[in-house]
Amino acid sequence: MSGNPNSCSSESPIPGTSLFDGRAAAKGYQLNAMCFSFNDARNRQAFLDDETGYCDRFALTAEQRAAVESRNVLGLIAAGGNIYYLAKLAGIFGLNVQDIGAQQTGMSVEAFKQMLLDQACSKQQEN
Amino acid sequence: MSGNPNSCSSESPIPGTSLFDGRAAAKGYQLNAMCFSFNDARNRQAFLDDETGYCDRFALTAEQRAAVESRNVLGLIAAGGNIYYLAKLAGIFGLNVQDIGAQQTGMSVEAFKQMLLDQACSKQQEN
Amino acid sequence: MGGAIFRQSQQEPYWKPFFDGLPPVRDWLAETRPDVAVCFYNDHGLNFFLNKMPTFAVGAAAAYHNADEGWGLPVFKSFEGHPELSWHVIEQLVGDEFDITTCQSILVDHALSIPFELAYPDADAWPVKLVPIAINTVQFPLPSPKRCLALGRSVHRALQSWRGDERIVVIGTGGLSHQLDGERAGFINPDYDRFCMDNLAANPEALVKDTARDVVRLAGAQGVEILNWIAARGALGEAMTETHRN
Amino acid sequence: MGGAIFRQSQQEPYWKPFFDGLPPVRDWLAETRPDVAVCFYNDHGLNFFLNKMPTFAVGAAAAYHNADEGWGLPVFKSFEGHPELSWHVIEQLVGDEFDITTCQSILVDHALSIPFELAYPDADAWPVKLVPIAINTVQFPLPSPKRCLALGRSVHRALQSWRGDERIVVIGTGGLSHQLDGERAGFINPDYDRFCMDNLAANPEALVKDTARDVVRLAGAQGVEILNWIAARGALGEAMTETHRN
Ligand SMILES: [Fe+3]
Ligand SMILES: [Fe+3]
Repeated sequence: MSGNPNSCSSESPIPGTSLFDGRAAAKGYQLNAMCFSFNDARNRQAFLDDETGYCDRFALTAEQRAAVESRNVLGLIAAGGNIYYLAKLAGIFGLNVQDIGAQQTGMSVEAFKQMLLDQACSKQQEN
Repeated sequence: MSGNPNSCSSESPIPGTSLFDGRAAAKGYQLNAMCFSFNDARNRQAFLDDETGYCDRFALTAEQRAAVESRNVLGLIAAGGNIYYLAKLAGIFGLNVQDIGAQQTGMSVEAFKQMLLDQACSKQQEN
Repeated sequence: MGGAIFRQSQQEPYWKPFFDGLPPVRDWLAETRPDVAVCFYNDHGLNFFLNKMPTFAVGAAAAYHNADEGWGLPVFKSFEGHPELSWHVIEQLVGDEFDITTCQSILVDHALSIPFELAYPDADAWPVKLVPIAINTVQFPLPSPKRCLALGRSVHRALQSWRGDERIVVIGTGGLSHQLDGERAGFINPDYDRFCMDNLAANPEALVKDTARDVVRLAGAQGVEILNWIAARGALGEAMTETHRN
Repeated sequence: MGGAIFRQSQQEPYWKPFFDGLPPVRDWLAETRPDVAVCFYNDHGLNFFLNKMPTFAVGAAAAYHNADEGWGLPVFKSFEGHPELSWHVIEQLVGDEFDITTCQSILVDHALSIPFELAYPDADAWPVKLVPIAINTVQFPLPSPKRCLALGRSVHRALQSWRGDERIVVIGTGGLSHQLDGERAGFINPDYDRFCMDNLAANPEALVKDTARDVVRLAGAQGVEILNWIAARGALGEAMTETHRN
């Protein structure tokens, strides 16, 4: 992006960001398949009724199981979860966008919300 | 195709051939959906057990129903059927490739087979 | 043919001022009264899964329904389709060597529906028919911004050669810079957003020098939803006037 | 990397002499012992339906299974996949602006399986891993022959840059001229078939001057399966020697 001062066109890692590529997609297939199933309310209920049994059905790996059990979003991503599908699992856990943002950044929810507002305000001022 | 004597690059109709295009795909969607369901043996049995009820389930049009009832392949194609999916319905009716070829061309099965052999032999001779 | 591009990000509290920007969009729609909406969006795990993940998917259905997405949203109103226009667009795209997936049945998600809710807040039924075009923003490799602009331009050619007299509106959906996942969750980049807004109308070429990966770096992991806007911009053709920005 | 292209049409009685042509293919495979097969084919209504019909689909699964296709065929053996190579091919294709659908789960049909049955008649398990690439021959608009050749050439670039030391065979499947449906059912065109066989190896450009519609006219409605061969030819690169024809 030539017009932007932040431009940095390279293949170097992007801090705090893991791209969901083929490697992640292969690793996370079963986890994401389970999350995709949660579009159906009956499946959400089946998961709530018997979390372990439901994970068995989708043959989750040990790493994926541990991340599900601990409700750990970074762990779910490391295990191949994709945020568009994980959002449905987070919904079951009662976690909204701010909650998962706070969890991943290690902030309190209040601090995370304030961080969002600060960025937005700095944007408003500059406009 | 410049190298071929039969070449005729035009948009004119192709004799005895209907392209399965968007118009046909839209028209035939329910019929093809029913045929696609026949990949599952239970659905084939359900159709055999109650043909009318099974057609109801897929909301076939009157034209599609009539073509199914009469086992008429040209009628099924005119009603939007696609041969890759219709093949599964033909299988239920016990019709093989030669049978449906004969039916569509108005030949006896024997005559149709002979026509295929004649074409193949003329090819072998030329080779 | 007119153009309306707007965004959907009301879940983030810092976008509250955004809602004040809607009345001009509504006024513009009330004035131009489009009959059909060609809408570029990305599916959020409702219709497409990783078993069959298209780079570009074009809807060709008679109707489009929303459905339960798993995290408590209401189910939004259905859309009437415009299969003839969809197939006309599909013929152009494949003729122009875009290897699209055609969808005669497709559930459309909140990301497509909410912009219509915002634009037509009092509608009992949507006043426009829909031609939805989905872009993969979920799984790398994503199509490049350049490819998405080209996709949109091919759609523009299709709209230009369409013989119907419907008024057609082109809609882009999705957020600008934002990121939900990873240690960088909460990241936004107002500089990049402004760069996009400054160039999208008059100089979209400036936005397509970046790779999709560059866009993630600059705009956040979900900032790649800008691909929808870029494609929508392409579908508006060369000449375009910005009538409203918020 | 070698190339083997062969056809599957044993349902038609006039193809009996064809089976005599298989031993040289088997000998060639026994000699070159490929580890991976990149196979271009078209799905016959087993895996893809009109709800989501991709122009080009690339498999990226760890395993590929056949299944009941509804008309009495045996269920064929499963294949082991090569996901790393699949994703390498996918990265190249999207980078080269092919808008493929990626499939992490995909049933492969008889049209893909039977050539392997013919090539490896005594195998208890396939001696090759599979990277399947499906081309839409079902629903117009089809990709043009020119686009399919370009697709294959992009796959070739991927195979060239692959760092593994596997021997990779490229396989095209499907019939040459034939037609199952319509009043013209039973149509074949030996002249066109000979034209294809004469040009596929040395001058594939000759085959891609036709539109997909031209191919239907010349080769019959299902003769468009030649698109698989054209793509496979592209995947073999520029230099190629024909070692066997039947
Ligand atoms: Fe989004
Ligand atoms: Fe075939």
